[in-house]
Amino acid sequence: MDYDRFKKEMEREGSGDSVSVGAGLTGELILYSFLVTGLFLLSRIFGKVLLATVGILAIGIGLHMMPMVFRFKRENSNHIVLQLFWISIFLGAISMIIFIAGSR
Amino acid sequence: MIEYLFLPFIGMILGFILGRRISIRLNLWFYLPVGVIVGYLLGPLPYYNFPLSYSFFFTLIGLLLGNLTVREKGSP
Amino acid sequence: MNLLPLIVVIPLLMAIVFSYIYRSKYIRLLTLLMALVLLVLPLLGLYGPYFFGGHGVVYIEGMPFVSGILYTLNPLKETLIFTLMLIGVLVLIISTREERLSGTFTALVLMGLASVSAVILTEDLFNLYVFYEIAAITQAGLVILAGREEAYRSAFRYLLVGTMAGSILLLGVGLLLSATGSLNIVDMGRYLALKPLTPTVYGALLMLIVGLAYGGGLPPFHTLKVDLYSRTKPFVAAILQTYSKFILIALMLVILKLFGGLPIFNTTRGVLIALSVFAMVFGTVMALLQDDYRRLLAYHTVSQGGYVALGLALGTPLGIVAGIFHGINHALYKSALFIGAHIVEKIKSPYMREVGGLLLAMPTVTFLILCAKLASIGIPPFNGFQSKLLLAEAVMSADMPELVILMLIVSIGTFLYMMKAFYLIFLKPCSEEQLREYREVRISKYHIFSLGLLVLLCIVLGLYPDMVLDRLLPLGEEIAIE
Amino acid sequence: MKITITREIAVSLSFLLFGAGVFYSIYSIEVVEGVNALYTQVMIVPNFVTAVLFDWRGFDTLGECLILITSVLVTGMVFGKGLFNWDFLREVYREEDGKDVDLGFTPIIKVLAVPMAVLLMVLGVVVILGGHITPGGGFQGGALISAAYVLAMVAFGRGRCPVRFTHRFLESLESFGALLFLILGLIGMILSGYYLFNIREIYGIPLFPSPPGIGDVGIIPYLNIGVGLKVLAGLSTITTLLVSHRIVSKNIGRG
Repeated sequence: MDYDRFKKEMEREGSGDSVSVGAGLTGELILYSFLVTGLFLLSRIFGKVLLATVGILAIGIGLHMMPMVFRFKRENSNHIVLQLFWISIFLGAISMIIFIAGSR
Repeated sequence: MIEYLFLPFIGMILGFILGRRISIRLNLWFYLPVGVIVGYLLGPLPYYNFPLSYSFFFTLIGLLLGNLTVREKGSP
Repeated sequence: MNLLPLIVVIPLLMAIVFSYIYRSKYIRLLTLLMALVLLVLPLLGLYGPYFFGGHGVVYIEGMPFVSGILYTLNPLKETLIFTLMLIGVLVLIISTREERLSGTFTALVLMGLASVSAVILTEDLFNLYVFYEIAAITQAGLVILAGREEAYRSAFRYLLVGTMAGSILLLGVGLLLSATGSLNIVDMGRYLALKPLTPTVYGALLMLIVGLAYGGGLPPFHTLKVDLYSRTKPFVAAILQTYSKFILIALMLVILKLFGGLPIFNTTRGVLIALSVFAMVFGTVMALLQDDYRRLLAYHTVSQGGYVALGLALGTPLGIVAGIFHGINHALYKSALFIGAHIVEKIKSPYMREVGGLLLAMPTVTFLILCAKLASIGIPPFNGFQSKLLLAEAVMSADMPELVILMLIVSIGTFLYMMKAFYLIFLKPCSEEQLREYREVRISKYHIFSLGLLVLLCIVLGLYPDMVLDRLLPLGEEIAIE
Repeated sequence: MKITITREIAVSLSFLLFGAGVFYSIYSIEVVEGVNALYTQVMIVPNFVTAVLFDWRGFDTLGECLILITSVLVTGMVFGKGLFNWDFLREVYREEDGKDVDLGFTPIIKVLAVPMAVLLMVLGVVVILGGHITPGGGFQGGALISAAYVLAMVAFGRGRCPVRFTHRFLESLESFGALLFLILGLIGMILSGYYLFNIREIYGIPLFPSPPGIGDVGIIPYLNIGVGLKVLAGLSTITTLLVSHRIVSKNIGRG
């Protein structure tokens, strides 16, 4: 993904000087490396080929969807609807993990 | 005797505090009979061995006392 | 006589008195006096258990049960309470320089200090819940005090979600009570380890994790916390973030004590580590995108909370010690940064683009804030370095090198946005008249004193970390999971 | 903010999962008696609930009261008490204090409201005082008294309300109730070394004289009174704040 496109996106958000663009790019890279290391960790611990394949797919999708950081910022906004949405997703996910792991 | 009357006495004090804050003059000849009737219907509410809830009655007397003697007047 | 309950009771008592006399002329003086009293409080207790109401241990069918409420004091809790009280004192001292200070502010801060110290001290789950609720309401109240529409909104939102999360936590406490027949954490942990696990216990674990995420500001509740920190006055945010860090530590320790030895703990650990890593990364990425200095610091708080939770979630002795140590360090340097932000906001504005060249106007404050920033990034002579190093060691020895890589990346991000903020606020060139405008604003000695004291503590802890670590290590061994 | 259908499906799925989890864990409760065996065997006062609330776990009850106190404090703050910045409220409350609106209640309501309020108050006091023997106690009794206040307020409006609990009076009651609780705990600490120790007697004089056969009540009735005053004051304060403009005007420095 090229710098110019990123800069254009940042300018649309209203902060297009070099300091902000650098910070935004760093954020993008951090998100991306978080994805990569997280998948490394998961596939190493669970040791499944399938998981690794899905992980590579996810990385590919992530690369395709770049820049992720604006989407990410929108999801993290302080709008009550989004907050409640993520809280309910959190509740569902965590109950699934704990009860499925508990039933084994 | 003090064992049985201590609780109604505290009730009187609390009733006095509350009665001071009622700004209209309460009619003694209405509330005393009503107090007796309600006390009888309540039965022996906190303590037993008496057909009437005398704690209720005493608290009502405290409230009326507070209302009739040192009532707060004027706008809130 | 063991005066342990006075740590909680005296602030509560004074909070009620302060809320009654909130309009008095002498509020500033009384607040200063109260601040002095608070410093003495952590020294009152003796180590060991304290039974409320004289209801001690009873044996029912050969099993020991604590029949009443139990508080314990140990070096770990003492250190935490000392840090808490210190920051409370500094915030109270700074508050006396505010216009329109009323007893309400002091009362709320005291109420929060009392409830958070009760959450730290208690060994009783229901007691913990009660004081957790008080702390949540207090935080919302402190935000409302700022008296702006957006502050009202964020406090209302926080309470709205808090009602849900608090009820879920209460339901979890109830489920655990029904499953174990006791409310004492140690008794419950022992009972759970003896009997096979039922779905009730899983439900309780789930609900405790929800309560933890809300109280400690882990995702997905981090946006609420960020709203709170960024919409109040920055020096109030200093005490708010201390509250939520310490509640995070206390609840983490509770979960470790309750579920540490159980077969489900492996899953729990996975969930907690995932939550803390999310907090680290989300906080950093969002902080990189901010223009408002207060919001930047608020997101930084979230990401550092992730570090604290990560250390504790590992469950190893080193991890627990490192997590708690990082929590203490974080409370210190972050309060310094928030006080610095308060000064910046007072002089010009919290928006980084509108300020610039503050270095020329106030070199001392600039230097102190730079020190706090370096501590928060983790540069060697400061305390942040020590705890991050310990954390990295703990994570390495728990066999998760990927997380160390992630921590490093996050640290680099932290460095970047901290330096960006420093450049924009202090170094960016500014015009001559703007400089004159800065010089007109007087900064009180109290602000500089608190900032200096916190930075000094950061340096001292960075040079002699053993002062704190020696007190934490034995307890880390005790709580840790093999 | 527009929410897509995918998100709605995700939310309903996750709530389904969470609800199933909660239901499953509640359904499979097997209650372990544990320390409850002790609570039901040792007779402190005839009302076991009160014994647990005020004797075994008195400090928790104190905490619950403080939740109410803090909430009232924060509610007061929403209406301008002690804010750092009032300008926002000044704009909201720009217009003058509104007149009472007569909602057209029939005379029956106005005639009945006062006697019912008085009897409710008295009943509330009795419920507070009998908390250690009969079901009830501070929370319930305090709520009854403040219900009487709300009844009078609803029937007559703020201006002509016959029950005049001023804001200052309620603040004093609330502080007094909480301080009573805290200080009784401190006295127990001085006498025995334990906070909130249930003192039965001082130098042979029982602290709360009560008939034989209902155990040593000790400080429990006083704690009940403290809680009752506090709950009464707290709920009434919230009512007062909600119906009255004047408090806001006073708080933001215009009254």
